[in-house]
Amino acid sequence: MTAFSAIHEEHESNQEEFTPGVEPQPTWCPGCGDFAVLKALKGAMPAVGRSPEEVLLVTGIGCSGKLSSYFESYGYHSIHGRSLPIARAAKLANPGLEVVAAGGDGDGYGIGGNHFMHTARENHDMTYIVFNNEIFGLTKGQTSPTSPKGHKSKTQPSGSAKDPVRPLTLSLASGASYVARTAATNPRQAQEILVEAIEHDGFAHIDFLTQCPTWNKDAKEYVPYTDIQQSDEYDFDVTDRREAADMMYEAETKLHEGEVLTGRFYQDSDRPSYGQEKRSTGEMPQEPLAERYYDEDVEWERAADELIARHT
Amino acid sequence: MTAFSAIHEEHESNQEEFTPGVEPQPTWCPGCGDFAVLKALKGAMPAVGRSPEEVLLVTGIGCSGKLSSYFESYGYHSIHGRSLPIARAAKLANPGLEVVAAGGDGDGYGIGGNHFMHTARENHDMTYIVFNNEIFGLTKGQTSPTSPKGHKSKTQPSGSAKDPVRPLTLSLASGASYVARTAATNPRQAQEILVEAIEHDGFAHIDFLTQCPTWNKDAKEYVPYTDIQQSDEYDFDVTDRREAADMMYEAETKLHEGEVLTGRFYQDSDRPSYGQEKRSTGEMPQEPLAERYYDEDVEWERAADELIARHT
Amino acid sequence: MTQGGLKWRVSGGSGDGIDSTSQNFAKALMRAGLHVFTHRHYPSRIRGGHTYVEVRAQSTEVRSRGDGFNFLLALGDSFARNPDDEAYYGDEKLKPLYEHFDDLNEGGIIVYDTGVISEEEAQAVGLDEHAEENNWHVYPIDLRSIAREYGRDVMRNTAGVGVTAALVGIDTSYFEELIQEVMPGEMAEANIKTLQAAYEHAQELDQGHDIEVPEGEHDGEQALMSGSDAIAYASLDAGCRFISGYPMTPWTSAFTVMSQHLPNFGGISEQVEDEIAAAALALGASHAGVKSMSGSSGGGFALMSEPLGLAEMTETPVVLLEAMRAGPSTGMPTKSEQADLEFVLYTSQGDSCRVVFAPGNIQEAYEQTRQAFEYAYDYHLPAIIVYDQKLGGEMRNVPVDFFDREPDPDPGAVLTEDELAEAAHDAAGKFKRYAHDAEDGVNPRSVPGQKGGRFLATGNESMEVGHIAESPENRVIQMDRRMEKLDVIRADLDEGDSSNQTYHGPADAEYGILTWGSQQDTVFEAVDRLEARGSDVKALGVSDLMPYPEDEVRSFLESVEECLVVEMNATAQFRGLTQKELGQFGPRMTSLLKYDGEPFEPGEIVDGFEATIEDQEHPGGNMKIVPAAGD
Amino acid sequence: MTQGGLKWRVSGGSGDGIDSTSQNFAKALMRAGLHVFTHRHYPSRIRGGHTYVEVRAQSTEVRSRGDGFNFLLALGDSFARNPDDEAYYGDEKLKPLYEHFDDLNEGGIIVYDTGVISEEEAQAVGLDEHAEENNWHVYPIDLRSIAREYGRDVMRNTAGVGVTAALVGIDTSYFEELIQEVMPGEMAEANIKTLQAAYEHAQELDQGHDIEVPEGEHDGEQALMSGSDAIAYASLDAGCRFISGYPMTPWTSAFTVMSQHLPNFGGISEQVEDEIAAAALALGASHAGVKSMSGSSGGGFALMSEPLGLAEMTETPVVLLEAMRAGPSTGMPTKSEQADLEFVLYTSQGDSCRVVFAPGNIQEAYEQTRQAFEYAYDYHLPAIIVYDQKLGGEMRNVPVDFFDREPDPDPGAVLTEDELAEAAHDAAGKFKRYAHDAEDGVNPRSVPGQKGGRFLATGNESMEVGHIAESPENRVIQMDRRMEKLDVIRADLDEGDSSNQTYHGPADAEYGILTWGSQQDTVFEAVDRLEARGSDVKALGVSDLMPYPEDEVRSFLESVEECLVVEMNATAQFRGLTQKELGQFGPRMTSLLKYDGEPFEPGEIVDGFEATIEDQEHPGGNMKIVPAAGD
Ligand SMILES: Cc1ncc(C[n+]2csc(CCOP(=O)(O)OP(=O)(O)O)c2C)c(N)n1
Ligand SMILES: Cc1ncc(C[n+]2csc(CCOP(=O)(O)OP(=O)(O)O)c2C)c(N)n1
Ligand code: SF4
Ligand code: SF4
Ligand SMILES: [Mg+2]
Ligand SMILES: [Mg+2]
Repeated sequence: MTAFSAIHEEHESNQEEFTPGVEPQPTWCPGCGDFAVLKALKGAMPAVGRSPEEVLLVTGIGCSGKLSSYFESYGYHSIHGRSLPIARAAKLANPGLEVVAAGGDGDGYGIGGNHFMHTARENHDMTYIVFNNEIFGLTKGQTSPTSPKGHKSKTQPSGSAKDPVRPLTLSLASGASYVARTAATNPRQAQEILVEAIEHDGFAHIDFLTQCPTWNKDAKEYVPYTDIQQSDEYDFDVTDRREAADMMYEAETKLHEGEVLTGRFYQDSDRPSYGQEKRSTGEMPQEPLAERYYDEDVEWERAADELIARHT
Repeated sequence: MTAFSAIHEEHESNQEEFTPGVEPQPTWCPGCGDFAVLKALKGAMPAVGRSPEEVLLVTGIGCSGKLSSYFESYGYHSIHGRSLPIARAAKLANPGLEVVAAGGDGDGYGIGGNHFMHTARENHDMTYIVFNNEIFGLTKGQTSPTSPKGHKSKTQPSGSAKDPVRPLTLSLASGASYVARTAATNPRQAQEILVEAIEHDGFAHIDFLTQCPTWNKDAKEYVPYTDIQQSDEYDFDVTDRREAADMMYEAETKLHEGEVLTGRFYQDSDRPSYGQEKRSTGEMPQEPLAERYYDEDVEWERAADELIARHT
Repeated sequence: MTQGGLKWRVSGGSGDGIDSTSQNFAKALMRAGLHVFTHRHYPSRIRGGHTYVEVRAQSTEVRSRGDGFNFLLALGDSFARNPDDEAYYGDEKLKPLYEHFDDLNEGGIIVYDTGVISEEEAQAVGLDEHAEENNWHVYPIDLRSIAREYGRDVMRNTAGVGVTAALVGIDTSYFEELIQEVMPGEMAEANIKTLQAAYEHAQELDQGHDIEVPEGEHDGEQALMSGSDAIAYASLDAGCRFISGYPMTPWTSAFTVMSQHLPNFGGISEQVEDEIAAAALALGASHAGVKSMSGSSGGGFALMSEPLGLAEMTETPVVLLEAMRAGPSTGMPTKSEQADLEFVLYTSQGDSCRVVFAPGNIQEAYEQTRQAFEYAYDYHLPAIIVYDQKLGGEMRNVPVDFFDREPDPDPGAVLTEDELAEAAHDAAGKFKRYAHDAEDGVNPRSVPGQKGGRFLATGNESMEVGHIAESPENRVIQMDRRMEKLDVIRADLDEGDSSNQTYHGPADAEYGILTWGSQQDTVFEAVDRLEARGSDVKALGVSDLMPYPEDEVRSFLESVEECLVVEMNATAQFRGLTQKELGQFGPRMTSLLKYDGEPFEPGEIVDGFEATIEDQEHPGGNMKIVPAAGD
Repeated sequence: MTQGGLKWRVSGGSGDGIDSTSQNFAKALMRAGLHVFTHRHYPSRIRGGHTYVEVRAQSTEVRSRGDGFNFLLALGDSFARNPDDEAYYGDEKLKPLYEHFDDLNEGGIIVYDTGVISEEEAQAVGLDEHAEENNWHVYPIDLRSIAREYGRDVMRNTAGVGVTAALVGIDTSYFEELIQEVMPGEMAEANIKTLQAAYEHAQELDQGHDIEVPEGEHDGEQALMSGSDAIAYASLDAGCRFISGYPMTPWTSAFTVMSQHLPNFGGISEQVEDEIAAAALALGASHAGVKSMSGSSGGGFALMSEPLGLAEMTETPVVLLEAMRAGPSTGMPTKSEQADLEFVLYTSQGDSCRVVFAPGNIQEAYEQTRQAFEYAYDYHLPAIIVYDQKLGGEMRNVPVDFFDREPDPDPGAVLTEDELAEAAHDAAGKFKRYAHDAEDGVNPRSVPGQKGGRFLATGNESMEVGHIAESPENRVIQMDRRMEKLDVIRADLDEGDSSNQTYHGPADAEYGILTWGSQQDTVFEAVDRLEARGSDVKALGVSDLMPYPEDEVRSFLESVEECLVVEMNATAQFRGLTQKELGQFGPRMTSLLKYDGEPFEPGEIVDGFEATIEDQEHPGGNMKIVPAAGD
């Protein structure tokens, strides 16, 4: 008996289920890359056999953060930069949930950078999608941590003096066990990568290049992409950390030169997820913690029995 | 004429000058590695020709943060994890200052991780010393982000389930242009590295291994160190990003296996510092901004003259 | 001419150029000699969302957006999508028309663009019935065709302005002049042609309304300013040359103005990784001798809590802006509210030692921002300007000569190296930056790089040279010294020629209205109306929140029988603060609250006053009344 | 026997085992039938710093540490270094002796270890003069030699306990028993030998003092508990199975207890990267169905401001602890203060909607922590326990059967899948988690993974199913609904059998003392003394801070002529809150404040009362008096 019968139920789900029936119209601008993320996620969930009520989608604040408004599932539209700590705790509380976190490049690599680093390090079993449009969309077009050097904006009128963040390199250095980049212009690949990421047992990070036609017309993500797995030019072992690091560095550098390299950059399927680690040290119960509150058979431990004796 | 005559004044300074004359006794425990950082810094400053009043030492909170109490200079003992943003702004305000930031592994890689990443990315011209004792010292011995996996503490009674942060790798991935590791057990090297770091024009990060005999008796930093520049076993080009990355990864991995590799890991002398970048785009005045307030000849711009016309 | 002058609202999709159109419209009327006031509605979406701007214009000073409006230029939303998906939000395209039916005054005018909204569509949303019921004068005009004929489709907003000019009698020359100033030649020409064609078209129409723009004349040249502009310009004039921030609505406006101009003023602007860093950088730059500021809104300011406390303890001067929006949490990010009062006063652990001002209008925003820098740098504490979406975004005409001020290069209580040589040091030559016996609680500080000024700034309690200390005796002396600064500042504020509190209405009135911050001028307009109707009432708009103007408010409350406290939040925070500070008068105060995201209209305050103080029934609308305490 | 029982202070270097020694000492006395109370002094350093612990023991309930102490066991600091460097801090080694001269009562006892502090050194710091002046009885004893003879040097603390037992008449069997329980055989043996040898040595001495431990007997078995223990155990009993945190003094104590035991209670503890994450994790786990908590102190709690507001808006239940220490900023991190009251009530943007309790003693800490979980989970809001260094760290005996409670597995207002099937959904099957017409303002929630429960939780204002909304009408309904919960909780608290407010003294007394949180029992002890001296006074200790117990406090204030408000901060925050909430009574209240890092002693309150209410002169000491408002 489970109190959460949506979880792991036999169920043929389909894309429509993940579209809100009575929905708010997406308020994204026409041509916004964010639509592509929504579509890819709607396609990926049925492909991995999950139904809306076993998915928890936690988003940050930004145009990207509105994803949870337009995707039908349990949703938590949180605060700027904090989707990861909320999401990872939900996963610890109920490992049966399919937990996805999502937000923008400002949200994830700017204000939320520390959580990104530490969540990757801990290898929580979840998927993290960063809508990388190299701009602050929702606040109307300021320089973001991924904006290329020299990028002009209202707050950086003479052009940014900062080298952009290297999200893939940083992800690997932090400890993510699955790292990929895809692009809104590449819907088929995007959905495939999302499927892999969701199925991956560990922290899967997807840097999702999304164009922002409203504030970042010149961004290089508009140009055609190259799939590094498909291209003959790039031959590297996605499970080899060093080769992956080189490939990432190259992709990050080339992005601002106008060449968009996408695909899988790193995958380590052997590293145990944080939940596994914690269960193995006895720091986490074997059964989903959330179930405990609905299980009449649980004997609730009492301080009086377990702990008072040491004070007498 | 300068209002800050301590800066760049001809001056033969010496180690004693950096020792508070009427000082609070260091409250560090006997045998604490923090004493070695203090000593190395006291040695390095005269070596680079700086006097106490042109140095601004900004520290975080921790046993390490007390450094500014025992080092004689201008000091700012700030809050936990925030030494970097305070320090880098002071450098922008008055580039003539020698700005050093310092704090613990919790301070710098835990709560302050995001500032570390972004300060490195921006390549501010300053020195950042992290006292890495793999423990929270001041709060009495909890697991820190550099504590090895399996490390037991009061808050992690069954042993940490987390892989530790890789501070060198992260530093490089973020964009630091000088990265070194030294150890309290290696005072000569420590001072040399500090001298180089201070002289480096850009963000210089030193992971300083400091033992904490009170809370972290088993830490591997006690074992003898190897200087990678001295050892025949390690031959790599410290200016080559890839080779540096490999060397760092190896040093980080070996540390928890009991082999302490120290020395210079990366140096990029060509990358312009943030100040240089900002001055080149015209986003920062050529003269130290702080001088302006003491210069009677400055014509102060008025909104009435420059900006009101656009509103009429 | 109807009593309120022109209250013109232009509505359309947020990509339809509403902003520039309305701004030029307001500027033209200002140049024509009128007093103007704008109000902008911000939808929380980027583009394609329905939005509007109001411009109120009259021959005398305008204090608020007024009640409702009397002229609607409905452009329709030409960016609306998914016309089928009406279920949730209704038809986006038509919203710029029908969503405004509720607030358009009796006898008002509607012009709508039949090039976007067909007459059938307009009927379908009930235009006819509403028009009849409210005696509206409706002019369906194909603005798009006019625009297309003389320029391009997008110039239909210009066509709308032309029609407006014809209908309410504005000389088009002001618009033409402005068009020429802001646009390149060819585009300007096309726009002017469109304007004129539309003007002529509308002149031909059968006009049945009685709304007309009045004549006006200004004493001197006027500038059209927003609160955010005023705050930014005051900061520049106050000698601020460093700002650090992270974007957040509505604080972004002031931050953007500063960022755009600081380099030309020889200063530095930094957009950083988060608001904790933003505040910390401002402290770092200030510590190193530069007059510095930062700021944010709501959640961003929450992240500044810890560095704010550090500024208090280390006595690092800094000016912070807090631009309120409707909370809690993300709330309604583009809506107005005054619910961050207690948050701004008390956030950060320990007893607060900060200066907090809430300016009542654009001029006060300028004055008090300058004061904030003075107090911050003279007394070494954080000074906060708390304002809101309303004050930051609304524009009014301000005489240009108001801004003709001396800039302030004074770094405040700072010593020169010569003075440092004479100052108190400990036995080893460390400067007593935190000496116990400071006059007025402030020790002039040294700045890193100065000879003879070495000290330690620390967030811990500290001794005179800055070393960490826990002795109870030292603690009490240092706490008392720091807190004394607030008493001295209060005395200084009380002694000045002019008070930051603003009075309105007859001094001997029987009843009072108390308010704070951005609602002030709206309350004053309400007081005028109440007086005109025979009520005996006066008002006080409070700006000083910390240190609180105890004497002034006490005198005001003592002088009235009963007092209505007007504020935009749900828990009567300012009334609570007043009760806290005065320890009495609860039974004399009744609260009129609003927290639906929209500022008060003067008519609502009139109704609220009548419903409570004059004991009539509930005023209706989204207001809440909290009766007097202790009753 | 002197009136106050035994007030024993053991002082030494913080590596000298003071902690375990004093804890065993207290436990032994408790087992012997006495009531005990401990107070620990924390220097802000790790080791080698001078520190002390006090144990007060008497036959009746002990309410506070009392005034001063009557027995000093000065071990001397055997970890002291740099004996030459006396300039700043004096001689560390001798501080455990001479720093205690000020507070040792007339007629008190001093035992010092001549193995560390020579008799010459003791003379040099003035022991003789002080002893003579104060009629102290001094026993210089070479504890180190005794320890060395029967065990090892470090057992000199055990020797000190043996001497104490002999001097004040405690049966050593209680100590022996404890030693055997906590130490392995050989070490226990050596300690017991040392204890006995020291005991015998002291029995031989010529004893001139009149301090003796009284007889006592408990009704039932007692447990020696700290406030932090009580809070942690209450959380476990309340069904909390998730904690996330980041260390910070003094919150770390409760966090550590939880972390050590949660795995054995089937739960999860997470030490994370910072306090923003800590709070966010607690929300995530709670949203997913687990009763969760987090917490911090001062600056760490400041970082929780933004997630705290998110909990209010999304109505995510969570319990947060805030363990106060002396601020602002890092302040005096190991010292007590009550200056975070306003901070905790109001931090985070927008109107506050949270429950805040400040327990008055260890039992209340247990009770109110359980209540916090109940209200948080029944009403879907954050509930905060605000306490301090004092309450968290002090230990008292509590009857074991006090803890004999049922655990609470109830997840609060949550629906089962069966109930969800019947619940309100929108047309597309989304659950109306935020329905407008909720009873008491609360909609029972669904939990992710449940069938039929899909909804969106958002920090934006939202519609019934959670979609972001900005309509003014929806806004007002949702705000009113959320705020209603506080009214309902207040009513619920008022209706209960027992109040969280604690009364002491005769109901019809002429004067009152009002206090809050951890000062309560000290105030009660002062009231007893005042009564004994003939004053007509009663006291009220307030725990409910939000929603505020308006009726109770109003009645109390109405019932007295004048009232002293006692609290540990510089700006009279609780008195301000009371004035804010009641809007009157300012003229009836006088504040007695202390903010030097040390809690009030009962004698100080007696003096303060006499100096103010009974109009005598200033009480002296580090206290501040703020006269009544409106006077
Ligand atoms: C603490 C905080 N700071 C700032 C903001 C304002 N804000 C909202 S979204 C955003 C950045 C948006 O950029 P990004 O994360 O890249 O998302 P995008 O809109 O581009 O998808 C900012 C700064 C906020 N909501 N909270
Ligand atoms: C915001 C905040 N959180 C927590 C603390 C408590 N705290 C002080 S120092 C410290 C960690 C110390 O570890 P580390 O940074 O490694 O420094 P060390 O003492 O080891 O030198 C913590 C958690 C604090 N002062 N501020
Ligand atoms: S502003 Fe940019 S990112 Fe945001 S919705 Fe529009 S196009 Fe997309
Ligand atoms: S606790 Fe550890 S880090 Fe801190 S002073 Fe002692 S030895 Fe050094
Ligand atoms: Mg973005
Ligand atoms: Mg450390």
